[in-house]
Amino acid sequence: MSIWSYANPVKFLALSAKLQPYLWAAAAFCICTGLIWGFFGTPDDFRQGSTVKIIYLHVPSALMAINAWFMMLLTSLIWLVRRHHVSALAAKAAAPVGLVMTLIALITGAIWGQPMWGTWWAWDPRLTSFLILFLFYLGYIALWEAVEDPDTAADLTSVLCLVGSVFAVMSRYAVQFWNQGLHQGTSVPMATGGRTVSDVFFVPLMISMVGFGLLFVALVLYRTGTEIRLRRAQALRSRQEREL
Amino acid sequence: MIALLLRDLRLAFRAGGGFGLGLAFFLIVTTLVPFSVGPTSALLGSIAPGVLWLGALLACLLSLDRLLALDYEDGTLDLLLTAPLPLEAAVSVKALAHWLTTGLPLVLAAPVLGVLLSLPASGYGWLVLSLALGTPALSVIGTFGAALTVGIKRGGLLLSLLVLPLYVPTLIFGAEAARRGAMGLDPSTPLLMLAGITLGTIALMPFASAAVLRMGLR
Amino acid sequence: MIALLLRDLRLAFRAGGGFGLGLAFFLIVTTLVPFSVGPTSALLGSIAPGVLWLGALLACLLSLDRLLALDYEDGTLDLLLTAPLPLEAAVSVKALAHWLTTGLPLVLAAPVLGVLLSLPASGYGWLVLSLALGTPALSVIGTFGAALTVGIKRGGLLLSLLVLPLYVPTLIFGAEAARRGAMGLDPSTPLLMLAGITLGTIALMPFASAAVLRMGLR
Amino acid sequence: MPDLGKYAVEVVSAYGASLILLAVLLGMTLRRGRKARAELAQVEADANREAVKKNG
Amino acid sequence: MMLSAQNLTLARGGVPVIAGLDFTLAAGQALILRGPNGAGKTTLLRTIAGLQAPVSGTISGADDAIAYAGHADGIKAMLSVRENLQFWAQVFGGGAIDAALDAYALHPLADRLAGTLSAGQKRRLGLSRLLVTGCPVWVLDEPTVSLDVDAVAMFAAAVRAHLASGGAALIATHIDLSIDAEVLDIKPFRAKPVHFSGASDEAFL
Amino acid sequence: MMLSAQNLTLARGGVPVIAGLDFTLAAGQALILRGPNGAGKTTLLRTIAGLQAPVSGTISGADDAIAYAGHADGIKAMLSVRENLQFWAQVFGGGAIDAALDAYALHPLADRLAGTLSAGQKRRLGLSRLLVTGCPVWVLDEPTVSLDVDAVAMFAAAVRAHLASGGAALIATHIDLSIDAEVLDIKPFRAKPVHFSGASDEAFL
Ligand code: HEM
Ligand SMILES: Nc1ncnc2c1ncn2[C@@H]1O[C@H](COP(=O)(O)OP(=O)(O)OP(=O)(O)O)[C@@H](O)[C@H]1O
Ligand SMILES: Nc1ncnc2c1ncn2[C@@H]1O[C@H](COP(=O)(O)OP(=O)(O)OP(=O)(O)O)[C@@H](O)[C@H]1O
Ligand SMILES: [Mg+2]
Ligand SMILES: [Mg+2]
Repeated sequence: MSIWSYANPVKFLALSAKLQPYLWAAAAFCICTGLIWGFFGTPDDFRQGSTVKIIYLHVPSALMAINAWFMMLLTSLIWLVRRHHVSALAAKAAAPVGLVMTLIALITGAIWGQPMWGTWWAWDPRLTSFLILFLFYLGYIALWEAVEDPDTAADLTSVLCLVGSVFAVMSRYAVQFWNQGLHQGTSVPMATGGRTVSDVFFVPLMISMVGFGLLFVALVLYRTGTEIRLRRAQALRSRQEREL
Repeated sequence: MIALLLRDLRLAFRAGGGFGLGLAFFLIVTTLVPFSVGPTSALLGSIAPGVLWLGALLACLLSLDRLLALDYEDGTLDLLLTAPLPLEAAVSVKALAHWLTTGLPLVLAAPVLGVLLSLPASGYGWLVLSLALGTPALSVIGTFGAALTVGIKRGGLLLSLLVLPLYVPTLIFGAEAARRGAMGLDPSTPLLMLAGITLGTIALMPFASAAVLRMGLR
Repeated sequence: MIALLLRDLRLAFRAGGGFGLGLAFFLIVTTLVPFSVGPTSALLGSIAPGVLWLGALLACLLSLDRLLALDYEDGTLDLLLTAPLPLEAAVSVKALAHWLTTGLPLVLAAPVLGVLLSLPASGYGWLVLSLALGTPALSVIGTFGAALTVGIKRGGLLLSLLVLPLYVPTLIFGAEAARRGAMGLDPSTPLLMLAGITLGTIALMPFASAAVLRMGLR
Repeated sequence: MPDLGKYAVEVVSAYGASLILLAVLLGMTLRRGRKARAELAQVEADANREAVKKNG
Repeated sequence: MMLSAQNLTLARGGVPVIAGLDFTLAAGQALILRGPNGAGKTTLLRTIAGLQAPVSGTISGADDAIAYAGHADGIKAMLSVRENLQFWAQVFGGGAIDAALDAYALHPLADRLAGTLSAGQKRRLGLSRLLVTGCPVWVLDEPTVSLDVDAVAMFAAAVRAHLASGGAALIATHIDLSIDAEVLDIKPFRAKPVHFSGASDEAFL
Repeated sequence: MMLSAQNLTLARGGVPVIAGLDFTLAAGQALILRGPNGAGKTTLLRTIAGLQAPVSGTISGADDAIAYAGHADGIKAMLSVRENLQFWAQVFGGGAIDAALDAYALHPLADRLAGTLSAGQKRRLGLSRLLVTGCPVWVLDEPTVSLDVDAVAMFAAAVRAHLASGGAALIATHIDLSIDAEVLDIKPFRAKPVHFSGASDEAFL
């Protein structure tokens, strides 16, 4: 049986109903463990003090914000090529989740920035590209809302997602160029990447990251189911009216 | 009257109704400013009150063309004119609905955007206060502009042109109040002027708008 | 093809066609900036290239909603779609007409407005060059946005919301080039990037616009 | 409660804001989901009633 | 007598189109306006509805008594059929909308968004608005455009009921409505060109 | 045979409206579409014109041979009648527009701005566009809306001439056009509900 058979709404609903309890439980477990361990069970950083605890929210949400966009890109492509409705609806369902993740990353980052850099916000390349990502999410959701015909909306938002991704990459380079060009150096501790955090922080961080990932999957499955039901209800209703 | 207000609000909240778009536009313009003038936070902080006021004004301006033009296009305005309803009241209600769906969210969002532009800490309260006092005037004046251009296809840009000069006094006093607040000076004089402008326009503009609308639909 | 271009230009020049409105908007926004940020000429001079770029971008943006929506409303777009004319070409021609009636006048007017904002003398040439290189990209990207929102009633604000993030790279490189020029630094890298963006978008975006248009009119 | 030192406000508000946002997202998701289920059940019941009326 | 007009001269776009038109409309009476394209029917109806002023002449009995329906229907695409009607009922101070929904067989469509109706269904909604206004005089510009035969019959029935209950109607149309009504052909009232006599400011016309 | 459709299923707003429709249209033939409001006439014509894709079924012979005229006329208010026609003539690679102006008696209006025409005059301009396209198949959605009797006769004459010269026409209308044509009633082709069987990706429908 090919994986595409799950593009059928009924099969999809059945499978996702089976998976969801485990997903929700696992997500809740990981997030609680990660955050509680992180919040109560890790020492303060010698330089950053207790603010280092923010990392357990900041990094997972930032990661999921980007991954949500990748997932939308993928499902948009699938919709454009194979026209499976579930795929388009999954993209629709993921967007608000991505938006909230972006917002969490931005807010925790901003709160962290105040004690560390002495400012809520700096026009650092990574921060700036996140802001742009936030804008893309907003536009994408607004377009879904604005187009009345559901298939047309799926088409248009998919193309927006593709074109938007290209421009997001371009913006990323533009922003890097722009800020280096000004030699405006807020040195960002996160810019180095890789394992800059020591093991004490690393394990709970990993757990929290896995938790956010599971939460994302569970949310998207649930929300896709909702979208499918709404779509079906709408179709049935127009049906009935036309029968009369 | 209430029916009209409720309908306008309901339409704004429905899909495609445009609620939140003004806000999003405000957000985007504000984020574009650093891209164009550069990221230096001292520079940004010094222009922040002005930029935020200008952004709010533009967001308001751009949502004006939905204010009456949609009703004109589908014939609602003709029908409202022949309905037993004073046009002055109808116009005021439309301005109120516009402020509730556009101006008010801008006022609430302004402090958040102040962070992006490194607005000095002392400026937030005054910024919000000046916007809260000034945006109603923007909606009322904007309604007048919308009434002026109502018969014109896609008159959006023309509308902006007509309204912008009328916005100048509001902008000057509003931005001045916010700027003085941010610099720690006393902003009460411009705030008073601003309040005066708002009260005056709320009292008088609806009559002008209604008159213009009657002429325009001829 | 030529017929379409000529018709668009003719319509733009007719009364109510919108030629010059973009320019006037540019003018007004630029003149409002000193009102909102205060008249200090050092401050103004340092933000002048950015403000001019931002103003040009906004003027461009605001004229976008006339680009396809008028043709949609009166049914011309449906008829064009059924005409023996490749849609990609039609879309490119429309973008060209938009640039000729909006972008080009902005490029020509920018130096004059530079004077109002005390732009440093060395900046004029680079400002004009960067605008001349960058505004075609704005028109082409804008056409894509207009095609995305074409079926939506008064989608003007939504259009802005969708297009503004797409304008970010163009704005960054354009404003950076103008700013470096004004400060006497070497603006050739951002100018090259800008040219690259313009060429790339001109080559590729018409296909996206045409595809989106076909989907949207369904 | 661990001692958060001088950054207590920051850390707690970061956790608070994030958890609130997550809760809001979760709440909206669940509400919309319930509404969708109810609506679909309603519509399908109607559809069945119609079908019965017509056929039987 | 519900509505009367004396010696009307009307202009459109600055050019007179109708001159010297009189008519009266009594309670219970319908008057069908006929005339070729461009004769000035729309101009006349808009004037009567108070949307433009006549160049000269008087109209009496019109204030607030008129429900006008023009080429556009004043329907909001994003409101449902019911919400649309309810809004107009509230604006005109009327109450129930069920009778109006019944008269045009709109009950099955009542919860559809008005934007998803077909051309004829939209028109039916537009016409049902007349029933919730409670206005005695209906002024209608080509009301049956895009209606199928059944819907035209519904419309005729609605007009007949309105007349029977003491209302009046002024209807411009090109087709036959099978309503018992007088016909007013406005072709003979076409305005003659005025020559540039230099006597008054009206010489442009 | 100029145009044929096999087993068409069409959807509007994601819901099927027509299923299992076949028809053929030969040179010199006109086909009148009939059906109550909301039956799917507009949907069918837009599909044939290529503005939307059928859910299933095939249409053959349509590419670039079709001149479509829908509810909107594609008229620019700020261009004169002549300029409007000329533009469409150029787009379709055609030449002279005089014949088209003649056919709908538009010569006296030729230099008026199209925005100042009355509803029926605009429609005449919209219909005259068909004559400059040179396309063999006309697909028309309620073409006679707001036309007076004379203009309807002009339209009928134009259609007859088009058929005589080997063209074909597919016309949706609610009124009688006095054109010699077959009638296709689309009411019997109303789509039946598909059940939520889970058999395919189309299970919403
Ligand atoms: C609003 C402001 C901020 C935003 C939008 C932001 C965004 C991001 C993003 C996108 C990542 C990358 C996640 C990944 O790819 O793994 C990240 C990681 C990180 N951020 Fe932030 N950040 C912000 C502020 C801060 C601040 C103020 C700090 C601390 C002083 C900080 C510390 C970190 C750390 C330590 C990482 C993990 C880096 C790594 O291990 O790769 N961030 N942030
Ligand atoms: N906006 C306008 N500006 C100038 N002249 C106009 C305008 N609209 C209509 N006219 C002209 O005024 C005259 C009367 O137009 P009107 O619309 O009243 O005609 P009508 O009888 O309603 O025709 P139809 O049956 O075609 O709807 C026509 O000659 C028309 O060309
Ligand atoms: N935008 C839309 N979204 C959803 N459903 C629609 C939309 N437009 C029309 N419909 C529905 O699709 C069906 C077919 O509509 P269509 O416009 O093709 O009918 P029609 O035969 O042209 O009717 P009319 O004679 O009233 O013009 C109708 O039931 C209508 O309610
Ligand atoms: Mg008329
Ligand atoms: Mg139709």
